[in-house]
Amino acid sequence: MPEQLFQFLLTGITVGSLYALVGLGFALIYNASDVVNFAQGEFVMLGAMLTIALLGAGLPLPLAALAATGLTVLVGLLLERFAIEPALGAPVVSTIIITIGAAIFLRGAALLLWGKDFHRLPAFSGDAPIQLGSATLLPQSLWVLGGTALLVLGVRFFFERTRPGKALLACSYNRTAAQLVGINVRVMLRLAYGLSAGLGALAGILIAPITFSSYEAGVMLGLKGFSAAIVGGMGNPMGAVVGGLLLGVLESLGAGLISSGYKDAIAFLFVLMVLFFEPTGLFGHKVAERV
Amino acid sequence: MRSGWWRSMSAAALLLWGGLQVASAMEPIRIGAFLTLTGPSASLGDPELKTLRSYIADLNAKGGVIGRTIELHDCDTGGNAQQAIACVKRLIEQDRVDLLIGGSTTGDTMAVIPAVEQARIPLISLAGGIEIIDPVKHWVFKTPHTDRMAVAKIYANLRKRGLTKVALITGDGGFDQSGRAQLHQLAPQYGIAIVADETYGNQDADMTAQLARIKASNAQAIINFGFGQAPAVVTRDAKQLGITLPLYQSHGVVSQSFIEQAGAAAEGVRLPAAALVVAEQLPDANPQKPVLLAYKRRYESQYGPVSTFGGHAYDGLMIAVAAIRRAGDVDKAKLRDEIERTSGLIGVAGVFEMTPEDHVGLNADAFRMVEIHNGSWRLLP
Amino acid sequence: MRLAGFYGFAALVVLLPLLFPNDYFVIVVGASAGLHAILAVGLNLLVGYAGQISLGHAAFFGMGAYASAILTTRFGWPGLLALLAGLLVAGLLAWLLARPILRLRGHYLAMATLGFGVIVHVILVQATDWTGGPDGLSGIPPLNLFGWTVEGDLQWYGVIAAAMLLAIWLSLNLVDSQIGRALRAVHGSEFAAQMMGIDTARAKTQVFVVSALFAAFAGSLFAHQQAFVSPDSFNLAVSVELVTMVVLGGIASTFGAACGAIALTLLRQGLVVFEDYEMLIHGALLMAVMIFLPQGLFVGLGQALRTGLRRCGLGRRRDRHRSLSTAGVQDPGSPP
Amino acid sequence: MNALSPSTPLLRVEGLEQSFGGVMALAGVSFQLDEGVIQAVIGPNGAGKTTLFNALCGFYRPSAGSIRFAGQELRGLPPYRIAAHGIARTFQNLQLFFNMTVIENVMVGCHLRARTRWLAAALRLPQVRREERQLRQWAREALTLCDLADWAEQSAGALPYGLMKRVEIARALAARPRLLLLDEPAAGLNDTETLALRELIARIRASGVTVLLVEHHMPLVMGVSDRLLVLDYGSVLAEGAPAEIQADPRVIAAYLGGAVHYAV
Repeated sequence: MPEQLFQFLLTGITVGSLYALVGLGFALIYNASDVVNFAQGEFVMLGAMLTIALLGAGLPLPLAALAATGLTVLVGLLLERFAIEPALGAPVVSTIIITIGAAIFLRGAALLLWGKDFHRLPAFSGDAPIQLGSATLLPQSLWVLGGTALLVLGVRFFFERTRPGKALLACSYNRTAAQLVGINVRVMLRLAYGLSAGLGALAGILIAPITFSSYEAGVMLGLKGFSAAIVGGMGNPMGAVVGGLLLGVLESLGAGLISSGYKDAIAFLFVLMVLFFEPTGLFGHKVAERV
Repeated sequence: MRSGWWRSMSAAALLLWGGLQVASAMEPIRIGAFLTLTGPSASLGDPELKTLRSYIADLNAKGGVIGRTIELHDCDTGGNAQQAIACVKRLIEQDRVDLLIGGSTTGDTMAVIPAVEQARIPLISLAGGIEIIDPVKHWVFKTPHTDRMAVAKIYANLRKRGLTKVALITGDGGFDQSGRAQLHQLAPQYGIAIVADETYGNQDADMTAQLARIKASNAQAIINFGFGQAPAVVTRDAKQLGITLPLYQSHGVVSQSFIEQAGAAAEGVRLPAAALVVAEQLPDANPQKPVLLAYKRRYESQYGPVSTFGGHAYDGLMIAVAAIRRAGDVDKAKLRDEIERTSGLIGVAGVFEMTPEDHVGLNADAFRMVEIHNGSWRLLP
Repeated sequence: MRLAGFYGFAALVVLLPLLFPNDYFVIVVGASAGLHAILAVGLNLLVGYAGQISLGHAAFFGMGAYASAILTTRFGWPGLLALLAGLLVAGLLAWLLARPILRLRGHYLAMATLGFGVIVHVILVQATDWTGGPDGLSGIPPLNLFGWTVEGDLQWYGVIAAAMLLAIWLSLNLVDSQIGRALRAVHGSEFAAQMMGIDTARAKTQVFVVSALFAAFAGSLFAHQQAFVSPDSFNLAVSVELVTMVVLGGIASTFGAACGAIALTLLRQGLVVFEDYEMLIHGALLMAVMIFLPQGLFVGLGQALRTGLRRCGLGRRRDRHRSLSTAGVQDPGSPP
Repeated sequence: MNALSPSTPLLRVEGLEQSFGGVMALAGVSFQLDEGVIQAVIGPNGAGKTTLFNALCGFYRPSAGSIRFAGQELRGLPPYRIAAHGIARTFQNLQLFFNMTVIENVMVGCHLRARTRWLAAALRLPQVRREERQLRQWAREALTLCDLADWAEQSAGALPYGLMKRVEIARALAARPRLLLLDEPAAGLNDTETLALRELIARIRASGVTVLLVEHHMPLVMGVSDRLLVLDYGSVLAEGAPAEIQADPRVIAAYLGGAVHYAV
């Protein structure tokens, strides 16, 4: 049992990193606009599918990945410019429906471009499993873990050490105040969409060799990423990372120790329990409304 | 991409034109097909529709059937049972079809059966579940082998190798779960003990937790019943965990894309498959061989690699056409009776011998046990 | 007078099948749209009026459907009794769940309701012995209403149309009463609502239960109409679609919700002819409506129409109030 | 409502304490309020005035002390129960229901007198119709008292700011409270509006409602109040008639060392 437990944990952390990366993108956009971008999963799908397509067109992997990320960022910016910006000031639910529409649109576009089949990106460094005691790990999992760590550090650095990052953070705490001290909220919005599209794309590229990809691959990842961001506390990027890891480990343990059929129910039961006791997530800032 | 647009526009125009047509003796024969053209089971509906289109065009070019052209009306269910019911109602009430082909999945088929029985129209399903024809429903037939036959084939192969303890791992879809039910039902009959029974979500990215449990059990072989990308994930993760037990897949993965996705891990995987994938390896004396090769050549010259799902649609269309020829018109009751009298029809799946008690007419021999070897299918003796 | 719009709509609903008795789009798609309208109108009480989002409403829809399916097929209960049992189960669960869940706000509430919906869906898939698993349950007997057996699509159109009109009538009445004002007060300002003596937690619980009852009611009808149920009809996508209907039509408007439901149902059916382009167009249309009519189709178009009429010198009776409003905050209905 | 002997105050607050994460926002506030008076709570920003209101209304749960209103203990009750005891209030940051018309806002104010239940409302039984008419009538009366009758059918969100504040008062009055709490009613009003407000407050008192108000606008405070309560750092600094307070050196010190002159 203990050696199995180790395997469950390893699996959970790998899967959790995927959720964390997607959740990070949710948190970024939420910070800048209070909007949950339901097209976040589609950014992930685009990153993966574009890389696969460009690789198929003969580009070497690093170049294909770079180009795919760039293209996805462009999609994110276009989405912000032509769908989010015109609706500034609309009720939040309307904006959410816009992002749902965008998600369906992007899925439809991917369907036309790449058909309905599942596509696979070859693993970056082969498929030979690595033995860790009694447990095993795919080399690609190391890429995912390392990539997640790097991206998380990068996001942290961005928020703590750079002017745009600090400005974005300021927006999340108090948009009006941020505006008053001269932060251009519109530019911040673009920055957030571009950044989270890029993050999504990179996540997609890292995980495509593990999960396979298809035009619908973003749906499930988007859902799990949203859960990760919520458990961590919406708007707290590091919270989203912790939330993602927790969720991944819990799913893996749930599947391994309790019942694989009910593992999604177990994961969401956990989310519900967290919310019942911490109504704004584990690390969300508690807002007190003034009367 | 453009051809898709033109196709839909011309289909729309055709529909309009069809609607304006006045009833006449020379009305076309209308066949309604409801298939999973989108969604997770899109890989089923896609070759099915292509096959129907190709062969109906061919039949019409040769002057049609009983002197009338065939008109195909298709509808995408997206693998959603509710949409399947809506499709069938549209095909029956708006398009006024004479016969229904479809239900790419067992779920879609089961959902529409009440509507079909009520409308009293023959239905030829392309889905695997045995519950479609067991118990027999008056108006419902099907062309693929049942999942029960697939299970029987797998168990027989296990017994041949002297393996009696198996671990199951199945998805949460309809195909997976009805396969799982058959696996449980038939196990005692073949003296097989199920020592582990895991499930996963069909969209899951990782199955190592379930496989780790299986690894810790005393199973001698693993059976994975599922389709989509999940079986490829299972195959890969089993390899990752260093599991060396024989791995059996179901007929749900008989497509080149499974081999591509699972990569090297697919080597040695065994599964029951229709003869189509190993057509060239059949002995020349096999009466099925020319039918298989003809279908395969035709499909591959038009669309690319063949899949067994398209073959089910071919069988369904051929059964229907033969029944229409015998009936001499498209009276629904007469048509139904003639379909039930199908006998000796050599199709892609096997030789069909239907009876009032058997609305599929195939036996387990129609399945061949194949093994993946060097990235392609090898017929096992 | 108060219900003039309602009577007009009812007349249309009755007239359509008389004009097109065999039209698939009117009879079959219309019935489906009607069911969606019941769901949307109920959900709108919660989302539109009380301002509490739910991304798990398909769960209550499913509970009604499965209660009818299981009780009629496995236990031979009469349809109406099963329907009542479905209402009871869904209502009870909503009541139990409401307090802890409705303490949450905004996206956290969205997540919690979504999670609840996923859990119910997983149970529908996994509890095979009861629910038939992913393949669902078939052979649900036709609904028998006091000796009359509902059969055929035209009769179902009638039953569902009547049920939808009832739902709309109930909703209009509720909204236009102290109950409805209290709900809108909860949405407008929970602090102020409490200070007016409204027990907001209780009001939210009640509206959650009522909207669950609407959904379960629709579910029971759905099960009998389709004679078949499977978990697919009650998954997350359905929950999201229901919210989309409410918002698309016009939040906090009973007719808006009904119109959103009908529009989206017709759209989905109409787009089928575009095959592979269906999703692309569906997504683009959703975005376009929300960008150009953020208050929704029904409310937004209504406002545009009124503005247009005023420009033409018509609709003077409303004019007096309208002109005053220009002094204050900008009309929230005008697109930016 | 039990009749009170003349000696019992309508509201008696004793030793009220409220802390937020270690900061004492109210450090043992005690005062009393007699029926029929207008009392103002003043003090520098952060003195705890709004906190006191929120504690009185049950939005906060004071950690110690007692709030006796008409002889009954209110501390620890939720706001809607406190409202039922006869306390109504307005808000410093407008809490109008912008999704409703003016009269609907005020009809919500009548909630405590409404008896309609869900089923009856859904079926629109005759008693519901009667009650609708009755509520509308009551709401109109409150609107008339506040000079808002012409704006009844307006969307609340479309009103000028000054009127919005007035609608809040009308809404609070519609509850027929014994005690009305006004939180900075003059903030953001121009001179004409402030004058009208002063008159309105007087009218409210004349109708038999006791008024407790938090206000920064000193001319208004001095002109309308019978008594003043001065808070500083969460404690009562002084209490008394306006003239006494004006002369109190501690108060003058708290308000920046004597440089204050109130035109009374």
